Amino acid sequence: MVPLQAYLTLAAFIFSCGLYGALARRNAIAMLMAVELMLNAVNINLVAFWRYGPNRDDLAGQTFAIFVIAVAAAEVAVGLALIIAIYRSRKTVYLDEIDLLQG
Amino acid sequence: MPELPVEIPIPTPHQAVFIMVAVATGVASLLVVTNRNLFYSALCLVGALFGVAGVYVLLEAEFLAITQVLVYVGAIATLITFAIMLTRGIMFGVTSPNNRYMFAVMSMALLVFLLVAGVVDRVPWAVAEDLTLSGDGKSMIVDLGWEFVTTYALPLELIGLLLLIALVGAVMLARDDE
Amino acid sequence: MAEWYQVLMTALVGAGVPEWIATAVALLAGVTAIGLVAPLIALILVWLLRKVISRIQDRIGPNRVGRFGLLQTIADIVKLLSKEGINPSRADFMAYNLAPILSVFGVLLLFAVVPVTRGLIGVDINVGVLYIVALGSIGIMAALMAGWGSNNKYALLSGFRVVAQLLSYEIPLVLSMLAVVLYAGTMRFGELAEQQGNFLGLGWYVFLMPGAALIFFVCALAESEQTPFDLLEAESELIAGFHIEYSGMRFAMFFLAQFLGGFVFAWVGAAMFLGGWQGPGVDLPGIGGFLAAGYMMIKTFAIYLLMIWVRGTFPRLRVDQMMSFCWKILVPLTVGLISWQMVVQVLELPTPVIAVLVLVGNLLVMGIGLYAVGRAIRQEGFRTKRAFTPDSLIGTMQPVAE
Amino acid sequence: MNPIFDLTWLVPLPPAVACALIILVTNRNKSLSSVIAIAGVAVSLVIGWAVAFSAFVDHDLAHHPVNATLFSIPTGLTDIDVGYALDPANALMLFMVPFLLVMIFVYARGYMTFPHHLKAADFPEAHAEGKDPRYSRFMAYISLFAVGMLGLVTSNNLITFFVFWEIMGLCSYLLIGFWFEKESAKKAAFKAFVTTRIGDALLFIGMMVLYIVSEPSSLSFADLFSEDNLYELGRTYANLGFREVTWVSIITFLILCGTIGKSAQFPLHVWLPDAMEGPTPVSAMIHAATMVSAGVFLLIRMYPLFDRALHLTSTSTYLVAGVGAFTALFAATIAMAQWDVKRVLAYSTISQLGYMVAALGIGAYVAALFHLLTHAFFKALLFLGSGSVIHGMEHGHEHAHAHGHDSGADEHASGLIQRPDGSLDPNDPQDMRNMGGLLRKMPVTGWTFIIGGLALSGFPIITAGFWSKDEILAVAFEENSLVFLALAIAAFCTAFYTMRQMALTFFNRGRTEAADHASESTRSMTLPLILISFFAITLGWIGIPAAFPVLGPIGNNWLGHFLEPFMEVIHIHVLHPEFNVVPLLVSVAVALGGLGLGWLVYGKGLPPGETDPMYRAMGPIWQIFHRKYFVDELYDATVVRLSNFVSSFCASIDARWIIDPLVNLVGKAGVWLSALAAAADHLLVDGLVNLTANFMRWCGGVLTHLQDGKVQAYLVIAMMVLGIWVVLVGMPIVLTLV
Repeated sequence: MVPLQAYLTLAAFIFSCGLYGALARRNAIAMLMAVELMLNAVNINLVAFWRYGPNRDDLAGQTFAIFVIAVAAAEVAVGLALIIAIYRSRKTVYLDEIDLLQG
Repeated sequence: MPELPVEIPIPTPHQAVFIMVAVATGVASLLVVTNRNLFYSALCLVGALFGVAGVYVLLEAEFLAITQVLVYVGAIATLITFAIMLTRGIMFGVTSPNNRYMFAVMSMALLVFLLVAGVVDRVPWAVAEDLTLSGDGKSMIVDLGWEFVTTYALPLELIGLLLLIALVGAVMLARDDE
Repeated sequence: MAEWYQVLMTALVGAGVPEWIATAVALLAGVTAIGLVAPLIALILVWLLRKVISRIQDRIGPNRVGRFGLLQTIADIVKLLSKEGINPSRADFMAYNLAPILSVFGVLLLFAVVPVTRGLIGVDINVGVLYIVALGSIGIMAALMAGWGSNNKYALLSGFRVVAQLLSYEIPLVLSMLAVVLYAGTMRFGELAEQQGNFLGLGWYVFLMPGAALIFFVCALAESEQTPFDLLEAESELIAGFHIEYSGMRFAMFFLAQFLGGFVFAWVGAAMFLGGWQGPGVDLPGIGGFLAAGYMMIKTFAIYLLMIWVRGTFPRLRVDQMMSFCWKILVPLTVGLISWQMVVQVLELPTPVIAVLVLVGNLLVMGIGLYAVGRAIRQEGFRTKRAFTPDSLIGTMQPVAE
Repeated sequence: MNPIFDLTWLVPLPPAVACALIILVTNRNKSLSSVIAIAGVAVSLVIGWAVAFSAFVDHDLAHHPVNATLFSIPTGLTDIDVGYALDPANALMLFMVPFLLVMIFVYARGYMTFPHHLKAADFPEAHAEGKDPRYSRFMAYISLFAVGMLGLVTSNNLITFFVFWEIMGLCSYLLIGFWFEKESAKKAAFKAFVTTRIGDALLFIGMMVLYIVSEPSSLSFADLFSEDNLYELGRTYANLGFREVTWVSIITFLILCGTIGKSAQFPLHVWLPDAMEGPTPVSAMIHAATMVSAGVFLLIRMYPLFDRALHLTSTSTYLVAGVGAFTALFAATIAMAQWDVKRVLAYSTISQLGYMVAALGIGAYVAALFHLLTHAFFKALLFLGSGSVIHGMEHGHEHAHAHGHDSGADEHASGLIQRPDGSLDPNDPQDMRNMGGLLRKMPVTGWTFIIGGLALSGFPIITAGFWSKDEILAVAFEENSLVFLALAIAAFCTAFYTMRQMALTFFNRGRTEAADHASESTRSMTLPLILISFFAITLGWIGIPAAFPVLGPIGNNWLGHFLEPFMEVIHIHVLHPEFNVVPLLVSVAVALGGLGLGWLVYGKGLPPGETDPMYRAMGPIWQIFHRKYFVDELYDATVVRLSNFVSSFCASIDARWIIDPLVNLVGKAGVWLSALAAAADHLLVDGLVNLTANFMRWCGGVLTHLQDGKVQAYLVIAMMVLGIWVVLVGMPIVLTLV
C-alpha cells in the first residue's frame, strides 16, 4: 500500500509548483493555470485524507473535492472572461502591465 | 543475500503504478509553470490533471476521477486553451515569461515544499488500521449522491448558483460590445 | 471487474504464474484485444459506409478490389500509410504530431467500457456512462491541438468549431443518458444491459424512453461529427476542417478515430437503449453467449446503419442553426425531461405507473422537439425549392394552341 | 334571502369602470366612449332591476332588510363597516335611478353635438365629427355622476353615503361648468358648488354630532336606527345656551340643512336655476334622477330620526314641513313668470322637491317616496323634452340663417330687445317667446312633453303625478291645514305654469323663423322620451289609495303595502289617512283649474312683441315673481359683498400692511447674515480644509509608491507576511505536533 505521506508529498510538490507559477509567471493565463494546480493539490490532500482517515463512510473529503472542482470551473470561466476583456481593451495579458490601480 | 545498509523495498504493483503516476504528474505540473510556450503549458496542464485523475483512481475514488477528467480536461483545459489561442498575438515575445520576483518566488516555493514535506514526513498521521473499502463503488456513488442532497444540499445549491452567476458574468464580460 | 478477467487470472495463476505477472498479462491481453479489434471494425465500417451511401445515392460503390469491393478499404489504408507524412513549416511540432495519436487514443479508451456480452466487458466500471462522456473531451483536445498545431487559419477555425459543437452537444447527450441512468439507477453498462432483460429480453429502454433515445441519437451524430453536424469539415467553408494539413498515416488516424467514434456511440446507444446483448434466448446454455454477442453486434450495426442513412440523406446545418438547435431545443427539452423523470421517480408510485409516466414525458418531449424542429425548418425556409411548380410543368407540356 | 340581493354592491361598479376606461383608454374615440358609458349604466340597469324586481316580490325583505359588509375601515374606537344595504326604499330607487340614467345617457349620446358658443376653427376635428370637443370627458363625468348616485342609493352607512354625495357634488360642479368657455356657465358652476357646500358642511357637522352622541358610535344605518339608539337620542338633551334641545332635534336640523343645500330648498335654492347652464342631459340628471333626489333620499334614509323628532318635540319637523311647503309655493310662483323653457322647469323642480320635503315633514313617508319616483320620471321627461326643443330650435335657427336670412355671423350679437316683462334675445333658443307651434314640427317631442306636463300638473286619473300629489295632499289635509293650503295653491300654480309653458311652446303658430324651421331630433333623443313617457303615465298606478272609488280595489295601493312593513321595522310611525273626498276634489280642482286658467290666458298664443298677459294683469307682482323675489340680488348685496370685503381686507393685511413687509425684513436680514457667514467660511474654513487636503495629498504622494497596482507584487508581499507569520507563530505550533 502506498503510504499517506507519499500522496501528501506529491500534493505539496504540485502546490509549490502552483505557488511558483501563480507568483512568478507574467501571463495571466499561466497564473490561472498555476492556481488550478494549487487547487488540484488541495484536492489530492482531501481525497487522500478521506481514504486514509479513520472513517471512510464519511464522504466529506470527496464532497469537498467536488465542490472545489465546481468552484474552480466557475473561477476559470470568470477569470478567463476577465482576461479576454482586458486583452481586448489593453492588448495585453501580462500582469505587470495591467496596473490601472497604480496610484 | 548480503544485508544492505539501507533496505530498498521492492514496490508492489500498486506502488509502482503510483510512482509512475506521481512522477508523471509532478513533472507535468513543473512543466506547466516553467514552459516558455504557453500552449505547451496548457498541454502539460492537461497531462497533470490526468495524472491527478490517476491519483484519484489509485485512491479508489473513481467517480471523482471521472469528474476530474470531465470538468478539468473537458471544460477547464479547453477554456484555457481557447483563451491562449484568443490572446496568441502576444504569446511569443522577446520579453521573459516570468516577472522580476521570479527568483525570490522560486526560493519561496522551494522553501514551502521543503517545509511542508518535512512536516508531512514528521507528523504521525492517524491512519486507519484497515484500509479496505466497505461496499462496492456503486454504493459509494449512491452515498455521495445522498450526501449531496441531504447534508450538503445547501452548499450544492449555492455552488449551482455560483456556477450560473459565473457563467452569466463570464458571458457578459467576454462579450464583444459591438 | 469483468468475468473474463477473472477467468484469465484464475487460469494463469493456476498455471503457476506469479500473481502480478498474471495481472499484467491479463490486462495486456485486454488492451491488445481492444487495440486490434477496433481498427478491424473500422475496416468494415468504412466499407459499409461507402457501400450504403452509394446505394442511397444510386451508385454501386466500391466493387473492384475483392468481392463486392470488400478489400477496397485495405487498399486505401495501404495507400494512406505509404504516403509521405508532411510536416507543415512553422507548425507546432508537438501539438501537430500529438493530435492524431490523442484522437485515436481517446476513442479507443471508450471501447474499454462497452459490453459485448454478459461478462465480456473491458472494464465494467461503476461510472461507465460518465466515463464515456468524460473521455469524449480528449477528442476535443485533439481537435483543438490539430487546429492549433497546423498553423492554418482554416484548421484553427475548424478547431474552434469542434470545441463549440462538441461541448454544446455534450450537455444534451449527458442529460439524455442521465434519463436512462436515473431510471436504471446505475451507470454500469453491465447492469444497464441486465435491467433491460425482461419481456424475453425485449424490455429495451427505447420503448420506455423514445424521447431520450432520439435526443441521444441526435447528440451522438453531433458528437461523432457526422452529417448533418459535420460542420468541422464543411468543404465549402473550411476546405477540410482541422485535419486539412494532415496526410498519410496521421490523416488515417483521424479518419480511424472518426469512424470508431461513430461506431462507439452506436454501441453505447445499443447498450443503453436497445437492451445491450439482451434478446430472446440469451440465457440458453451453450449458444446463449454467442447469441448475446450477435445481438449486441446486430444492434450496434443497426444504429450505425441508421447513422449512415442520415448521412446519405440529410443536408448539412449552418453553424448558427447547429448551435441554436442545441441550446434552444435540445437542452431545454432534455432538462425538462430529466426534471419530469426526477419528479415522477421521487413520487414513489407503483412501477408500471412510473413507466407510463416516463413514457408520456418522453412522447411529449418527442412531440415538442419534432414540432420545434419543424417550425424552425419552416422559418429557415430551406424546404426544397422547386424551380417550377407542377402546374407550370403541365403548361410546358401542353400543345400550343393554333 | 334571495342570493340576487348580494349583487347590490355591484350596481355602482360598471359606471366606475366605464369612467376609468374612458378617461384612461378611449378618450380619443368619442363614439366608443359614449358606447362604453351607456354600456356601463346599462349593466347597472340590468343588475339594478334584477335586484329591484327581486326585492319587489320578496315579502321577507321588509322584515329583514339586507345589510352586508364588504370591508371594514378601522377607526380609533370602532370600525366603519363599508357595505351595501337593500330595503324596500332603496329598491324603489334602484328601479328608478338606473333606468333614467340609461335614458339620459342614450339621450346625451345624441344631444352632445358641437355647441354653438364654440368656434369651429378652434376645434376642427370635433366640428367635423359634429360632436362636442369634450364629448368623451362628458361621458366620463356623467358616468362618475351615475357612480355617485348609485353608490349613494346602495350605501349602508352614512359615511359612504356622504362620500358618494360629495362625488355627485363634484360632478355637478364639473358638469354645470362643462361649457366653461361661457362666463355664465363658469359662474353657475361656482355658485352651485359654493351653495351646496354650505348645506354639505352643515350636514357633515350633523354626521359628526350623530356619530358622537349615538350609542354605539357608528354611522351605519342599522346601528343608528336601532330602537335603543333612537330612544337615547330623543331622551338626551344638549344645552345650547338659551335652551335645552334634544339631540335628535339638532341632528335632524343639520341633516335638513344638507337636504336644503342639495335639493335646492329655500333659502339655498339659488344655484339650481343657474345650473341650467350645463348641457340639458346634465339638467335632467341633476333635477330628475340624481342630485336633488339625493337630498330627498337623505331625508328618507334618515327618516327614523325625523319621525322620532316629530313625536317628541315637532320643532324640526315643523321646520321641515315649513321649509318644504314654503319652497313649493315660492318656487311655483316664480316659475309662473319665467321665459326660459328650462328655467321654468328648474323652479318647478324646486317646487316639487318642496312637496316632497313638506310631505316628509308631516310624516307622509310613503307619499314622499312615491312623489320622488313619479316626479323623477316626468321631470326627466320634461327636461329631456325641453332639451329636444332647444336642439330643434337651434337647428331651426341654423336652417333659417342658411336659407336667405344670412345676415352675417354678427347677427348673434344683434342685441337684446328690452321689454317690460324681461329682456329678450331673439336668437335665444331657450326663450319661450321665440317658440310656438312646435307640436307640428316636433310631434314626438311635443306629445311626450305634453304627457310629462300633464303628469307634472297632476292631470286627474291618467297621470302618475296626480296620484302621488294627491296622496301628499290627502295626508296634509289631515295633519296640517296650513301646509295643505300652501301645497294646494302651489299645485294650482303648477298646473297654470305648465299649461303656460305647453301653450307657448307647442301650440299656435311659430313666433320666429327658428321656430318655423325647427325639426324633430334624432332617434337617440326621441327614443328615451317615448320610453320615459310610458312610465310617466303608468307609474302612478302602483300607489292608488285602496279606498279610491272604482280604481282603488284594482290597484290596492301596492306601494303602501310594500313599504309599510319596512317602516315598522325601522320604527317609523305609519299613517293611514282616512279616505276623504275633500282633498281629492281639491286636487282635481286645482289641477284642472290651473290648466284651464292657463289655457284661457295663453291658449291663444302670444303674438310677437306683445307682453305677457299676466304681466298686464298683475304688474309689479308679476315683476317680483319674474325677478325671483330678488333673492339673488339680496345675496349679492349681503353675503357676497361682505365676503368680498373681508377677503380684500385680509389680502391687504397679507400683502401690503403686515405680513409681506415682515417676511421681506427677515429675508434681508438672512441675506446679510449669509454674506457674513460666507466670508468666514471662505477665509477660515476653506483655509483649514485646503491645508488638510494638501497635507493628505503630500502623504498620498509618499505612499503611492507602495501601491504599484501589480497583483503579483501584492501576492508576493502577502506570501512573505504569511511566511514570517509561519516562521514566528505557526512553526512552533507545528513542531509541537512532531
